[in-house]
Amino acid sequence: MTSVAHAKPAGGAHDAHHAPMSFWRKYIFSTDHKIIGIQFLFVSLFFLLVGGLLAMQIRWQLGFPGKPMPGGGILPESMVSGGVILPEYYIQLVTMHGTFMVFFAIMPLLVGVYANFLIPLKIGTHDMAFPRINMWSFWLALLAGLIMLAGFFVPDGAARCGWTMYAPCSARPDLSGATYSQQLWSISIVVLGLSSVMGSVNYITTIINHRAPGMTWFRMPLSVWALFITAILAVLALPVLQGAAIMLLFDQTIGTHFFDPGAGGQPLLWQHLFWFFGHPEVYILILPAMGMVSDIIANGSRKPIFGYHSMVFAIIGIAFLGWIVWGHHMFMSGMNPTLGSTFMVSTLLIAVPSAVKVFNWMGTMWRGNLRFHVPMLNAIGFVSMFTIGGLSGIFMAATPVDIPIHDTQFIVAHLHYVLFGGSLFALFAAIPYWYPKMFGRMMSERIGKLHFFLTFIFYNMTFFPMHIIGMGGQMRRIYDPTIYDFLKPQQPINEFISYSAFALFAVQILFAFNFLWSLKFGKKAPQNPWEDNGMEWSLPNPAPHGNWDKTPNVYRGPYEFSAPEAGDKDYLPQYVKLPTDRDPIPAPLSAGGH
Amino acid sequence: MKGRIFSVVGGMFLLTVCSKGDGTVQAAPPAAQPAVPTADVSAAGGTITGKVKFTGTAPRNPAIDMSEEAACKAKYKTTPTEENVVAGPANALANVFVYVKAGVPAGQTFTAPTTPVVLDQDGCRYHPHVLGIMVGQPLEILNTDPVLHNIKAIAKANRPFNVSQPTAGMKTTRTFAAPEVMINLECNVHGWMHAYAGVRPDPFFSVSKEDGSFTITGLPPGTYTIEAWHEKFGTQTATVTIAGTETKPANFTFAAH
Amino acid sequence: MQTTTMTDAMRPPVPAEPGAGVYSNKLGMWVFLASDVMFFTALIGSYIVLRFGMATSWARPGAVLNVPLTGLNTFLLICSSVSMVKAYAAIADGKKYFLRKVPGKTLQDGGLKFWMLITIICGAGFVGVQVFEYIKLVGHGFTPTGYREGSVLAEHALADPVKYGAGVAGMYGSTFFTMTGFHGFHVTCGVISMLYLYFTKVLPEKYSPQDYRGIEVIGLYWHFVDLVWIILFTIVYLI
Amino acid sequence: MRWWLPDAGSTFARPIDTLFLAILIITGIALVVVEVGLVTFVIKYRARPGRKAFYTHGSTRAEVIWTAIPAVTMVALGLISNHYWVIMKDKKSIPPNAYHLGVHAKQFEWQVTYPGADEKLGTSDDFTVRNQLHVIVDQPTAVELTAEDVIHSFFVPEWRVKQDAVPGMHITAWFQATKTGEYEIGCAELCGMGHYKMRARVFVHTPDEYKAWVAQQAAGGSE
Repeated sequence: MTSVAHAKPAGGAHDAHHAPMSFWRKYIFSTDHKIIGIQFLFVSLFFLLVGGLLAMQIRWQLGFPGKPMPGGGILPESMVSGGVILPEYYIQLVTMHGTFMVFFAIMPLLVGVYANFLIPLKIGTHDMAFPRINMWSFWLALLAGLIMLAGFFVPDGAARCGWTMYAPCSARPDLSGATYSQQLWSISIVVLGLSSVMGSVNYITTIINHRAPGMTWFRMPLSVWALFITAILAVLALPVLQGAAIMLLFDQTIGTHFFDPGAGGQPLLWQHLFWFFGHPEVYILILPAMGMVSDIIANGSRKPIFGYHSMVFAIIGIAFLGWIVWGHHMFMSGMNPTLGSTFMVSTLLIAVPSAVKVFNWMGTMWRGNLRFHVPMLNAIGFVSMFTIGGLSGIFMAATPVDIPIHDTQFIVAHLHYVLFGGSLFALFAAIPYWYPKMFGRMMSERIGKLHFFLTFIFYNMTFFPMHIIGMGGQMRRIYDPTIYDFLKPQQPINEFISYSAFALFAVQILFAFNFLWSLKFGKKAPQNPWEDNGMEWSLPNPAPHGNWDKTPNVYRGPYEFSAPEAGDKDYLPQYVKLPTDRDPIPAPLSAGGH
Repeated sequence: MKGRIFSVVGGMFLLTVCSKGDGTVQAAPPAAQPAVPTADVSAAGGTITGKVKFTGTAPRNPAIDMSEEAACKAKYKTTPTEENVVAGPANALANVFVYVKAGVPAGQTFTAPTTPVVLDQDGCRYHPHVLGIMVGQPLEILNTDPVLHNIKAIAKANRPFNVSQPTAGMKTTRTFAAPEVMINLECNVHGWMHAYAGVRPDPFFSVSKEDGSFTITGLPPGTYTIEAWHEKFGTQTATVTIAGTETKPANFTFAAH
Repeated sequence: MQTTTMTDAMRPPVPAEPGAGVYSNKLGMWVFLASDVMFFTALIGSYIVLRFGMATSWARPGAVLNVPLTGLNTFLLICSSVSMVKAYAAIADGKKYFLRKVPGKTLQDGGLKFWMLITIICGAGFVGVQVFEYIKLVGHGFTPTGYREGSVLAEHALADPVKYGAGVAGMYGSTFFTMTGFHGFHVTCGVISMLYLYFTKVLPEKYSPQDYRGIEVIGLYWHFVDLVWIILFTIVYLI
Repeated sequence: MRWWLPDAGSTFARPIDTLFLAILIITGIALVVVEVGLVTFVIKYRARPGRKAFYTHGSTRAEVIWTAIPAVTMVALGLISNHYWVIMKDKKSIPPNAYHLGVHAKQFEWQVTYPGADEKLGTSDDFTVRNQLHVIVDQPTAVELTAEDVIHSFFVPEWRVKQDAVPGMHITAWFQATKTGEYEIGCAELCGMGHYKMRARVFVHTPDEYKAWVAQQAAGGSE
């Protein structure tokens, strides 16, 4: 057994052959996938903050209904009167919190940032297949976000019918009480859909055609697999939402009747279209998180991922089942109950691939040599919290049990366990993990650990009790639960949740500080700080424009941790050529195309 | 329409000002006679005065079951009723909006008073039930009840609005930009709550009192078409000619069907 | 994944996978078309659900819409698809020219420039006819909200509610204008792209039999748009 | 403070609560397995000098086991759930002797129409009461749900009844109250700024009490 020489790989540190670019071309209207990823990162972190601030106001109102909100005075009288949140502002808050978090924070954070940043780096190519379309995808996403944000500044305030925009509420200004912002919502979604489709076309094409020699399908890291399947979901789901949003926009503006029951329109049609998009969207929001967590857990455990193939098939299975479960959002909608039975079965089946993933992550940790760096801690947090979110989903999937908990805080708890406990913990793992690759510096481990433990505690204190008040029957999106006799006894829990939520928000300041401070003062990152196997670690930090000078070769799968050939090291990167390795045979057709 | 949207997007920053202006609270004291605004018209003009009556039997106003709103119910000794037809003694008809429909010379403009017209929500009913207001004059909507009311203005010529007031003491001030007779105001939380606002460009309007009387003052000489509007009985018109500082009568009789 | 460890034997070399076997632009267009299929599926699916969920039936074919004119328009679009194929075939054979005399034949032989121009003209013609049709329809009183009050169509509908689907005119207008409008938008985008290619690539003779990717990619899009129209024409005009 | 579902008030509560408990136990076991496993691994396999991870790419047998167990559990759960789902929601399951009431939801109130003395809806002695639902104990009741403007959702927690009221649709939901007393209806679908105020009171009467109430309403003549 020869010991592996971890020689400096054939990375291209020099930009010499690239013409020097102006600041604008390099950092603003950049076509470099890494810069675009970083642009997405800053923009979506901003929208994450917006969504968080909205959530804090929701929590104030639910914890202390009718009491003047501290600092509420800075908001206009049409939203907050005498410090008291008005009911019409409250429904704007819940609507925009959901909209921003789903469409402008989590989705771009996972897909916009990490699909852009990781795909070319991890498959060993120089850039996306269509760099200019990629740039447009970012600018359209930003435009969509700004249009959505503009909703707060038009007369009557932001859109108000819930992030699902159920018609006819959303279609008729006299019923929602808002005109312009409802239209802005529709326009923003159409623009965002365009951005998403552009991005996804890019991701799919790049992954299919631009993999480096030797990067076979089953040598791709699970993060790339997940992003690939996610892109397929996005490319097929977003246009459906776009179509629906266009119909809604026409209902709102030129007086068409798609969702107007008075003229034969069908309110349930909106729900079917929305959830036909919406359920794949749920997986768009979790699959990339699963993929990245898989990479990080394998790294932290110093072990190959347990059951790589079944992990891939689980991703595909989840994505496939994701198309035939949309009706489970509509069990109580008046849809034919027989359809409900069908959707129940398909929904319950989704638990199977999800369970496989959880057990495989555990299998990966089993007999590993666990390193608890911040990404690993957050990844373990992801597994344990996603498990709760997944299991609580079974309650809703079983239709009779769904009856009392549908549209209650139980659902709110469930979706936050998946989206916060799942997606956001995965991001808290992914951001520090690839931070050195983006900025050349490490985020502080000490602050990171403190942030993880505090977030984990307050997060559970915030969202777990929501299950209980949901079981007690507290409906979603109600402004003041205390007017109901059956909800009054639960008010102390609501208060407790609010305090926890404020603490949770406060803890995120640690993360923001860590993120921003490390940009300038973080420890300089070594080339492969996590001793990982991915192709991206063959490059210097931050990775240069164009990535590699020469397309790299790939010699093995992505998870060869603790492989016997690795000798005294416990990792064996994909780019390292052992004496026993032969170079891959070049593809018969030039894969690049141009 | 689309153009409007885009101009809205473009001017989003300017619009923060607009959205503030929509709901500014004004600390002005309520006017003594909210339904009859004082306009800066010389008292020297002519006056139209009269009585509104109806024939037949007035339909019974349905009783309101306020048992869900204990705070409102407590304000009444007897079961409150709706105010669809408020009749006074001798078949006098209250809550009739009487205004000069035509005859005011075109181009003549009148300054709206800054004193607001107050619409009070008290005991889960609107006070007053019918009001007149000038274009540009502030309408102060006040919630005296410790329960949620929303005020939905169903308007065509004006921009409709729908605002809510969850706690007692909340005030919202709105103005109307165009004349409109009548704007319906309703509360969707309490389905029985209806009020009507007549928005006029001039100060020549009045709402009949419990005894059916109304007075329009300050009219310059001319021939006027006067219209009386009642929520259940429809409208009636009369023509009155004013020659100087005289007082002319105009009586209306509605038929209760 | 193999769990056995490698011994001293040399690993067999792994061939680089050739991807989809097509160049990226074409693959990207295929993926985009898949997404566009979903967009039209949403519109057409909604149309079917709404139309057949109605209490009364739609206006009879031809009652409101001018079927012969649109039939002609459909023919125009199909012609443009044929000319697109001819353009593709021309450049594959290296015919970059506009028209060229062929010995022994009366008709001149068309090259890429000729057939692309025909395609653009047919496409633009389609859009033009559609705009004309819209103007006519709106003039008759057929709008996205239904039959305009006081219009010719409103009177007809009053006289013969069954033939004109009086009760469901609102939905008829909504779906008709949305679906044909978005199709028209797609055609317009195609025409603009082709014009752009025509002036930047076709006229300067930048395409060669070795590389004519732009023509192939826009051709794919164009045939897709044509196909969508045939479906729309059938379900909107003929049924 | 309540830590469980609201007190049972209808015949649906028992199967739903039992199923809820069953799922809680199943998921509880899964949760304990995962969380205890994670904690154990975190402690037991933490990195120490000189240790090296066990190099394996997986075990087909283990994966088949943990695919099969959830699959079987879920299918079983699906079959049991469907049995009750059909009873609760299928149109054919509405008992023929059900007492029909009309519930019309609008922003922001519930208008309940009672069939009057002839016990038939759609006749002249029907009367409508705002925000009050009066039903008879142990009597299957069917509410015919309609909506005026936007989507609302009829929700009585104690009865485990929830059904959206959709404008343009006519949906019937049935239940059988088992306990007299006063409950509340909430709206479970965001319907506008007054969503939270869409509260109505529910009175479950004995048959005699109900008759007396109907008679009183008829005498009050507030229709």
